[in-house]
Amino acid sequence: MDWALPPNYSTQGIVIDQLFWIIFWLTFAAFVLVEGGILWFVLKYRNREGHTAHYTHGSNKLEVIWTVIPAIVFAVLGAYSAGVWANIKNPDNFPEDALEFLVVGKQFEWNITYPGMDRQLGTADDFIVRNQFHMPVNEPVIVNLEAEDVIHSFFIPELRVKQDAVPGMTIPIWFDATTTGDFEIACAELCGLGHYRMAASVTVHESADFDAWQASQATAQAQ
Amino acid sequence: MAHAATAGRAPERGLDVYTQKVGMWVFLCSEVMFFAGLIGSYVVLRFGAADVWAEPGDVLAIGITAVNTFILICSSVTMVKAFAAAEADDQKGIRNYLLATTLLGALFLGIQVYEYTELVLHAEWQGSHGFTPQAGLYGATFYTMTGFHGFHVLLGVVCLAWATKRAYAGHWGKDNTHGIEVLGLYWHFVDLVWIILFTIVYLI
Amino acid sequence: MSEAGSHAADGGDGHAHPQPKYMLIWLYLLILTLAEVGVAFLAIPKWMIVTSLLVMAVWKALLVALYYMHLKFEPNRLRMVALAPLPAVAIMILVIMMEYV
Amino acid sequence: MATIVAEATGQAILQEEHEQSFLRKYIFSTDHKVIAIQFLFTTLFFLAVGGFLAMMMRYQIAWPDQPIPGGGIFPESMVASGYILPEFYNSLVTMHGSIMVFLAIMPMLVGVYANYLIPLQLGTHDMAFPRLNMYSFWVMVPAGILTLASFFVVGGAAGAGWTLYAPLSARPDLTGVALGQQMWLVAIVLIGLSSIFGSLNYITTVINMRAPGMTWFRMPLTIWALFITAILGLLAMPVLSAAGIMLLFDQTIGTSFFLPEGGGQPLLWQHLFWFFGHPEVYILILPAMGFTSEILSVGSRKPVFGYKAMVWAIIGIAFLGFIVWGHHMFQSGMNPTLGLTFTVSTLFIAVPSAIKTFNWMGTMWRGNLHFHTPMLFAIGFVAMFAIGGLSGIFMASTPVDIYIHDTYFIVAHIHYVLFGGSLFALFAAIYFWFPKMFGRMMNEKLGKIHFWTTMIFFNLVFFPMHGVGMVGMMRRIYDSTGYAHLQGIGGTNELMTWSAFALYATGFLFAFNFFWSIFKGKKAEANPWNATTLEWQTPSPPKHGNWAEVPVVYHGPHEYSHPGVTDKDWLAQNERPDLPSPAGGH
Repeated sequence: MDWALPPNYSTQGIVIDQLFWIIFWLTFAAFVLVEGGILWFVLKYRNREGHTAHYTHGSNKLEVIWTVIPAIVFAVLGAYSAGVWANIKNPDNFPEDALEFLVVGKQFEWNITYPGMDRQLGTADDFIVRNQFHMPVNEPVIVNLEAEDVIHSFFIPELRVKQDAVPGMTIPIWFDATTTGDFEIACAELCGLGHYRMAASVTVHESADFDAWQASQATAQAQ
Repeated sequence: MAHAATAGRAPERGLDVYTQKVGMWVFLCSEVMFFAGLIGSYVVLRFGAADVWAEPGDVLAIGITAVNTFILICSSVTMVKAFAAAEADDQKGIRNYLLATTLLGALFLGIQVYEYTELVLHAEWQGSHGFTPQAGLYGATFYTMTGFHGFHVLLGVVCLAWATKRAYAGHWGKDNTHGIEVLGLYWHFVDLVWIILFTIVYLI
Repeated sequence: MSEAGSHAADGGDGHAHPQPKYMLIWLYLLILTLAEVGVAFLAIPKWMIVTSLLVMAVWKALLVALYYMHLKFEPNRLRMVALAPLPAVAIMILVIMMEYV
Repeated sequence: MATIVAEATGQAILQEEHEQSFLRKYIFSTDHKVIAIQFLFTTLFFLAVGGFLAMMMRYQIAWPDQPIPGGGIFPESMVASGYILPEFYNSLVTMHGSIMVFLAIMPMLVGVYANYLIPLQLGTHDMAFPRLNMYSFWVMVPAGILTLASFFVVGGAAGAGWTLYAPLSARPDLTGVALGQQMWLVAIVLIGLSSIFGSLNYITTVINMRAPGMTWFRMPLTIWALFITAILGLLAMPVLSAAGIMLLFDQTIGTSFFLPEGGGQPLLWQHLFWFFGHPEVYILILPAMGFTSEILSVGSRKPVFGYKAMVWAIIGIAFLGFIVWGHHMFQSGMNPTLGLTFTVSTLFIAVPSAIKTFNWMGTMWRGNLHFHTPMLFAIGFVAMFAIGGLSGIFMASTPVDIYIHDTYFIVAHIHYVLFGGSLFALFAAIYFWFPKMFGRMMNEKLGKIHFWTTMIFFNLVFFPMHGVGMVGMMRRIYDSTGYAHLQGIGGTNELMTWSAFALYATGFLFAFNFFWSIFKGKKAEANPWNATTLEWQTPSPPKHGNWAEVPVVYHGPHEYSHPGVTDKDWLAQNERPDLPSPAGGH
């Protein structure tokens, strides 16, 4: 049994995982406090000979304490999350000169438009490959997500990427990969009967290898 | 009166308003949310795609719907007059004003049906003949909003017809005004929704 | 239960509220409707038309609610019930419109 | 004067009972207690149906490569040569969610208990609008029939998820489901109508028909919770109805509200759905919180700790509940700036839930705890709801949500809240109010076995889901074996499925206890739990009209172990006018 986050290979993922574990330990402490408290009370205050209940309607001091402490914790957590979120998803904070791709989801495949050797989308040397996403390592990429028919969700677990692709919208996201290797794109939003098999491969190359791969694809498609 | 020494036996004050009226207002709250769903969608869709809406008067006929607005406003005034008559125990007034309200409501519906027929059969929109619910967002939102309003008018007319029938049986009077007031609240609400719809659908 | 009885049990309605001048309100509504139709075709910038139309529509709606629906003469507690959904409506529409900002 | 009228009414209603035909008395009854029991039987049936759908899903998830035993009894359009088809699996996912939310949990919380308890706990004869109350049940019946029938029409039942995201739900050509989806939408509009009728009744009754002396801050917390829930339902359900009607038009008459080809906005559906959907989440949990507060107080023989804080927490949740819906849409393509706003509001809505949890613990603290079955389930609720609440914090933090959104982590969270939360509290409520409803006690021994087995198997089913969610298993997938990153979770999935079967089996234990006790259970006294609220101060079951004489209330709702009472450890709301007692918390 393997109940862990998969290994992370992206810079965004470092912060996401960090935040995950911060919340994990916070909630674990609260979990122990609450469940332990319940167990303790259940044992200590169980009905038995000669035991009576203490008559009280509560304590305003305690109410204030357990309102204010969670509120502060949540405020700090919210502020921290907001900053991380803006760095990841707000297009104003996207890296400049990132390599751009167009990914179009349709039932039940991902069509990836590559920028070609000129690193520009919308030019003559663009080419489309079905269900294979290749990207260079250690370089931010921007994926413009679109969908043809229904809503899909572009999910790469090891790169901590997830974003819905919505028909009628183009949604840009950015991410990077810090290692070369093979990963998977999965669809995370129910999109019909083939939802479970709407997978595509991700291949992360060294920069030079990526260029070579693009060149080989371009020639292959030209023929 | 065993407990006469305690704070009396009347139920808690609540709103100081009789239960049927509270119930109607609570119901109207849910109606507000229903129309908010429809009108809100219209506002959002129109805001997001400004170019698929016609200028006022191009497709929808303003003149006839302005007359219809006038009819509905008149029916509101006859409705309050019926309530005033009930409070004054004026049986003739109750009968006449309720009947007038029913007929004005029915007239509104008749004109709306005529308007729909004209639109579907004769209007020109985006180069095609006939303006139908399938005519893009414009047609879809128009027919949905005005259609559900019309459905509410229809329900109101049915209830008004029933109230009028009871008026002829002498049911309403100084001691029995609640039914008319509560029905009136619904009717004015329907009028109020039309005031909003007329402005944002036909004139903007 | 007799209707008279129900009155007493419900704590009464306080029939004393004044009868507003219904016909005067009707005249207001009529004039505002005509003004609306007129404004819609004025040759002024669209935003001015839209703003003035919305103002007039809200004005008319308020007249109906306050006088015909008697909110002006009701206790505050009932007015609270009547106004309860409006914040929800405002939040819903404004937030969804944020999608286009 | 008012007194005389009220008493006359009571007697008139009592007499009326003997003059009614069977049909008026048990089928088309306007008595809130009969309607509540009608809702109870109906919703228990749908709970069993919804659970059965889940069992089929669990089988498919654990053993995707094996034919399902007994699959032959299903039509070929659902199970072909023994294998569940992917499109049928989508219907299972969709209908499990829809049935559990709309036909089981929600009507069980409000249809059953708001109906049963509001007039009884407030000391009134019936609802404000008894006939409307009857309609609210009879409008739900066709909705239930449509929902069940939709499995057997061409194309099968709706398969776009219970959230019905357009365009998948709006375009039959992409799912093969046309009629089934439309029947679902008609059913949802009917359920909306039923819920609005109910809410309207509950709100009006609470506002205007409380017994003398029953001031706002003497209302039991159950009533507070049900009252606020009714407000949420009243304001949220119509928006779903409006959205559902627009979706129905997209499906049937060719409009394009949510279809981008015609200029529509798929995200508009999500906004409208979740504008309803998040208040709905609180509709599903607030009444459960109310039951728990009350039962914990009864079982601990102590007043509810921080009564007023509990009330304000409920009200706070209701207000905030309308401004957090966007947290379901963080990854939906929504404007990222909205994401920020919704993160903050979402984290703040956790505060009142934390307050409530601590107050429940405060209620048990220094109490005199009696572990009868309702008390066990109420404690179970607090323990499980805490886990569900804590796992929610992961999703509220937007960056973490990027990874866990649409994974089984979410499924774990929602089941800890809905099953560990709402359903545990409902079991507590059923055991607790059963004697009042049927005049007999449920069997304690079976009840305790039911509690412990439910507790164990529930956690074995749903706790590991956090794990598979962390691994990255997506929601609603028919077969996870094709993915490299999901290779290690097969064993966990099998464990969860076996536990799910066991959990479902405990349901039959409960059903047996329930039906057996109706006929053979020990006769119940008027007040078997020595509780203080008004419903226990009238016979079990109460007569038509509830009271020959309307009770007068002198005390707050949860006065246990009051030092001024020496002969017993509880003080009913309508006794001892001479004793001073605080209205709520200090």
